[in-house]
Amino acid sequence: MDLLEYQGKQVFARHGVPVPSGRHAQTVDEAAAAADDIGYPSVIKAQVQIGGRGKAGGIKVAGDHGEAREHAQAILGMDIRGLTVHELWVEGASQIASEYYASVVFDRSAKAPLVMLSTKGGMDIEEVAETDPGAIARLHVDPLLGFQEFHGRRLAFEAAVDADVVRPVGAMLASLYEVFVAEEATLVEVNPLIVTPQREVRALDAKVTLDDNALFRHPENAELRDPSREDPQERMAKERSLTYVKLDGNIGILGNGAGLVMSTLDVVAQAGGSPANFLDAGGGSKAEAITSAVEVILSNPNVRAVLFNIFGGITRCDEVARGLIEAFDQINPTVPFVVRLDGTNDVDGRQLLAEADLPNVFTESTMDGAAQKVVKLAA
Amino acid sequence: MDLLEYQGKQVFARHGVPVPSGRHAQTVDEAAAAADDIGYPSVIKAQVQIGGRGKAGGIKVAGDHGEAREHAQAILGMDIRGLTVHELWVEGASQIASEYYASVVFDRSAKAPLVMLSTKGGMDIEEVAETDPGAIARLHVDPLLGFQEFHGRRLAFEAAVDADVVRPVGAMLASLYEVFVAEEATLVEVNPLIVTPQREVRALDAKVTLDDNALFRHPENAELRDPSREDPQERMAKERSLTYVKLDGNIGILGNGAGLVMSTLDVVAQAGGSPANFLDAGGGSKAEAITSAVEVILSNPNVRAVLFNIFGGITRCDEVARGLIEAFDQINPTVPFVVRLDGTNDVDGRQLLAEADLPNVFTESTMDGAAQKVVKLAA
Amino acid sequence: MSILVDSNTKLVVSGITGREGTFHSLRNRDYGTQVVGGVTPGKGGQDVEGIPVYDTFHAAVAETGANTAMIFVPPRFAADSILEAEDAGIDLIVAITEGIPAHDELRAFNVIKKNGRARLIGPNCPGILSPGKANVGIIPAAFFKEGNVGVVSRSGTLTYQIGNVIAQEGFGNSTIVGIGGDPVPGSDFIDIVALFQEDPETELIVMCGEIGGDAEERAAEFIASGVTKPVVAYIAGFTAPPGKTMGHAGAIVSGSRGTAKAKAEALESKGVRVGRTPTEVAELAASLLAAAA
Amino acid sequence: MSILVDSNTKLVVSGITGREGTFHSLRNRDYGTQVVGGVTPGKGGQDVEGIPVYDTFHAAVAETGANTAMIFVPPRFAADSILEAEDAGIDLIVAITEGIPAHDELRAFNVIKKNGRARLIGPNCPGILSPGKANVGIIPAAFFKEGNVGVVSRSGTLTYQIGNVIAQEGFGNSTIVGIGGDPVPGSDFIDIVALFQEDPETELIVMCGEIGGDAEERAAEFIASGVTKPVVAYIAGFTAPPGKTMGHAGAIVSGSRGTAKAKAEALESKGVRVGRTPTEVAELAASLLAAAA
Repeated sequence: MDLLEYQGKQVFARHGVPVPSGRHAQTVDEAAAAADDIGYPSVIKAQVQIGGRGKAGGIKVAGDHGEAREHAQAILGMDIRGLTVHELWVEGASQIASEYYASVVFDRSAKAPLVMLSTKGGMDIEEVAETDPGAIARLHVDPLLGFQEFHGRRLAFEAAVDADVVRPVGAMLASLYEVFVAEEATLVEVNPLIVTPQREVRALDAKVTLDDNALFRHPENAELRDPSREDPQERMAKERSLTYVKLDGNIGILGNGAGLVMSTLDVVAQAGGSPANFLDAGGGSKAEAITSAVEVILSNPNVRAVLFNIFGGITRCDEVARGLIEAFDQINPTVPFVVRLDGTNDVDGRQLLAEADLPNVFTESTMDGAAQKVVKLAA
Repeated sequence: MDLLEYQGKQVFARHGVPVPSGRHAQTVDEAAAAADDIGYPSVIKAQVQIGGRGKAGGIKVAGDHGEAREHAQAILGMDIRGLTVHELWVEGASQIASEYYASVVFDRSAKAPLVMLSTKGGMDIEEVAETDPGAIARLHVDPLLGFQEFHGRRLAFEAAVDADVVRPVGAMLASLYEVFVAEEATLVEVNPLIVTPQREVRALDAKVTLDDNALFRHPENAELRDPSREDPQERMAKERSLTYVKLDGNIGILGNGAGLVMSTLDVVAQAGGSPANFLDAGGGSKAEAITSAVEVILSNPNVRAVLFNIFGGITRCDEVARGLIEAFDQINPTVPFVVRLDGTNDVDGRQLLAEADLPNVFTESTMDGAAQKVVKLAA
Repeated sequence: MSILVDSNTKLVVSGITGREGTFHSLRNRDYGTQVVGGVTPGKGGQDVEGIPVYDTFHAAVAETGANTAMIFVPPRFAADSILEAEDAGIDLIVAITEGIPAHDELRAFNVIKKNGRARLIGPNCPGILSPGKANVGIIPAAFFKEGNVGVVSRSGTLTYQIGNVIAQEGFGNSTIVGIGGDPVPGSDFIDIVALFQEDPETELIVMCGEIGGDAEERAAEFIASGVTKPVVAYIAGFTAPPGKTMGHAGAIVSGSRGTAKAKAEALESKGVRVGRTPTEVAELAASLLAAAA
Repeated sequence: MSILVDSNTKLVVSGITGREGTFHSLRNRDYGTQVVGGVTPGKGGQDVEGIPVYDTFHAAVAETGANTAMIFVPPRFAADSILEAEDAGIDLIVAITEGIPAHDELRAFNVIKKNGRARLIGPNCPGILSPGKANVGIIPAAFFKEGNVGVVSRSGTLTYQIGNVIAQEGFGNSTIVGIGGDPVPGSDFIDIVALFQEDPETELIVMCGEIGGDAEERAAEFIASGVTKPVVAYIAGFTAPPGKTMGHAGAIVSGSRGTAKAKAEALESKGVRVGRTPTEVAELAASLLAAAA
């Protein structure tokens, strides 16, 4: 789960990471009132989880009440790279002497947290990593030992931050690591981490990704929402405990097993089609789960044909067939279905489908054949 | 630093270890008021850090206000194995279905925390360990991993606690381990850990030893006091940052280096004497530290002779001599001193002493000779 | 021969008394695996159709001499169960559970690495099948027979799909290892490919990867550095958009890292044949084996 | 020959810019030890009478090839400094600092053990002296000369006392190792006795113990199990009352454990000669050496 900037800053504050004080706002009135309280100049910031907010006009400094209203008005409802701004964060404008970059990421290769620090703050760090890799100090932390004070010093000296802020920058890295561990994040990033002319160190932005699998231990985080990211199909799938990802195409896909579904998307694309979703019905799916999944797939108005690709292991093909029949009974779909059933109880499953004689349902015996068929039907 | 029961229970409560609710009292009125609030039956418990309080009459159950007053009156001021009771803890009487024993100790051999659990609660655990070692389940915890849930289960099953309390007992062990780590204790012991007839698990006693060296990180613990343990000489030495332990004898001892001082005590004892204290003036002591140490030693009225045993390494014997001369100047002691100066600048030191010609100060060239001399003088 | 599990495997199942745990334990036993016990705290002394249940792994190991553990408990308890198995001296731990918190996996992985006693397969994996010898996990054994193709995969069903086509071509498997789809798998492609390289029965290795991380790229380096047996690979997720988790917690393209294209290219640059579809992988494997025969 | 420190020792001192740090670093250099650098965060680029100062151990090691670290920083920073030295690849870490929190020591010890790269001596120790070769720490070198007696001790001054008597009898030392008086010493008697046993120069070992813990008892077992060189021991603290810390954090009789009597008996039962006074220990050592000569 990606947190919005203001959510991330609230998490930071809980762990002692210094952040500018600010307030959350959802309307122009709220934003202007917040700015009045905080004092001017204030910054009005669009709360969408995507890079380039500033360039897109989603971050503006207000010098007085009128400007605060004006900016809030302009930013609320704005579309930034496909995301609609529903929320604002209003904070006191910070004076900036230096901009750094700091992050803690879950390094899968090293199987350890990786802490990074750079004095090239305020820029796209992937770009820095490519053009000037020496500008990023990196350090893996032994997760059994945790972040030690010397780690902070070492990074600060290696990144060559200003000598007078080695200690507070090291302390901020320690706090960011604490956020990473205590909140079970997979990414904690501050860009820019600023030094003010008064030589105070602050997180001016906050990017936090939490581990969905750990949210049960963090009920306060589980409640956080990002309205700009909420997709009706994905929400519906989530409520039904289905693993669903919405895509741009027009061919609905259902399979069992994440790898097989990904592979199905690929094979459909190779056949010239464009998948509308990823949907893993999971191992051992029962008929109801299949019915429910069909509803989710068809709730996307772009879908013009659906492909079922099932290789039954734990999943029984007859259960899948029953679920599909039930779905037709309930929903009466108008788009064609291509069904490939293989593996456990495949004969029974195909038999059930044949007997049900559902309108516009085509069975295929191979994955490749099924993909070609569904692409034709969606064309 | 050994905490009193009530201090330990307050620490426990901070970390979620279930304890009976209670109140601290220093007078009969306070104790009776506490018992009135808590309700009857209440238990009035002498707060001294020593075993056998119950047998000595320091723990009594009060059925009503009158009894609460009566018991508080009896216990306050009581002498329990040499300690005077200044404080009481009043808590609601617990009903007891089972008594267990639980502890986390700093195991120096294994260099790891050792967690122990036994169903032989309420008894002297050293005795249990000797007579029935199989009755104690033991488990070393890897300090880099910490206490895991399976550790708790394993101990509970191995100790064979009642099946219905395996989970809460395991949880209590986890909380005790948390106390051990978070408060930097070297000992956390609960004896008895009780199970009530309602199958609740509680710490009925609390024995916590904190690491003095870590108190700077725990200012709230550093303020805790045990008035029954406060010795005027030890407090005086502490204020002067001297390492001093009061003993029962009549020969004051000063040396440099803990090992050498311990050895000096032994050699004095072998010579038939009885040391009045351990005092390590430390490495590199300056004259003022020596003067200060002499004051502490002589503030113990039992002292009849004093032995200085200095082997100068970093410590310079001339500085020691100067300190002693200064002490004579300031205090004018009436007891004899035996001084053995060896090592760095020993010639200078002995020369200084000879020139000062202090009354009743005898120099010796060997440790053994010095011990024999001081024993004779104290006799 | 085979790797990891065989007729010497003595399996203890954590979570054996749960619905899924019972089902698959019995299925593994029916296949011929020695299922010597189960662990469910508080149910020690009971049995599951003759399989004795213990309160702790330590008791199970002491009583049965188990050398292999299968973890079937819910995600919240899984890392604890893995660490318990490790502490009890189990050699091979196969964690089926999906949805374990990433930091739990990180801890479990690093403790196992530090102590250097046990090998962990998974979590979020279908387990290990050595056809004709032992099945530890949920791989449907019916599709596979004994043979000389070693399979290692981040995905379950996709493996069955590929394995099935290979079987239809007339070939069988030495061992099929699901290493799982999580960000911190206990064992990586490299670990398993190294075992197949040493296994006399295995003549060809099929590696089934997917988007996310760089395990495939590292495996490509490893293969180039000394794997002499032919390796055929498949990578799923060419069409996966960045930033979206594709079912497996580990299957996510982060920024420009972890794409299927980069993985396929890394493997091909080291001489590994990469099939474009599961069918093509199976055909490639079959033709290489037929040529060698 | 000698153990741990010699002419190949390249020493970096953490806390070199502090009063004590400077004093002893220069003293060690005067003795002949190669003091190649110091570490004080924020003072990188400065020097202490020609000894270059670095911000981190990593920089110091990279620039100087240091293999030995001496820790002289205050207790609050000491464990961090030890771990930094370890992380930087230092082989031998000598921690002089007294008063380090016990849990910090526990962590440092266990990390060093886990990684298996470095050896820690101390904390709360006087350091290591190999007479005529190198002095790392605060042992006053003037009392000691080269020879064949290895000394290992939990106590500083007591060691000088004993060493001095031995020197007066005409014998010198291979190496004198102070392992320190804390509850969790980085190296124990066993570790050092094992090194002396292998050291060709050392012909007799003097072991100087005290109350608290069971390091002496474990050493007795170890000596019985294969130390062929004569060992003479001393134990301080026969008159120490239980429950009182006698100066050293580790010197405390807990309940009935850790008494001097038990330690002396354990050693004597394994054939180790135990002297009753420092003088007696020195005489025992001298007579054994004279007999062997």
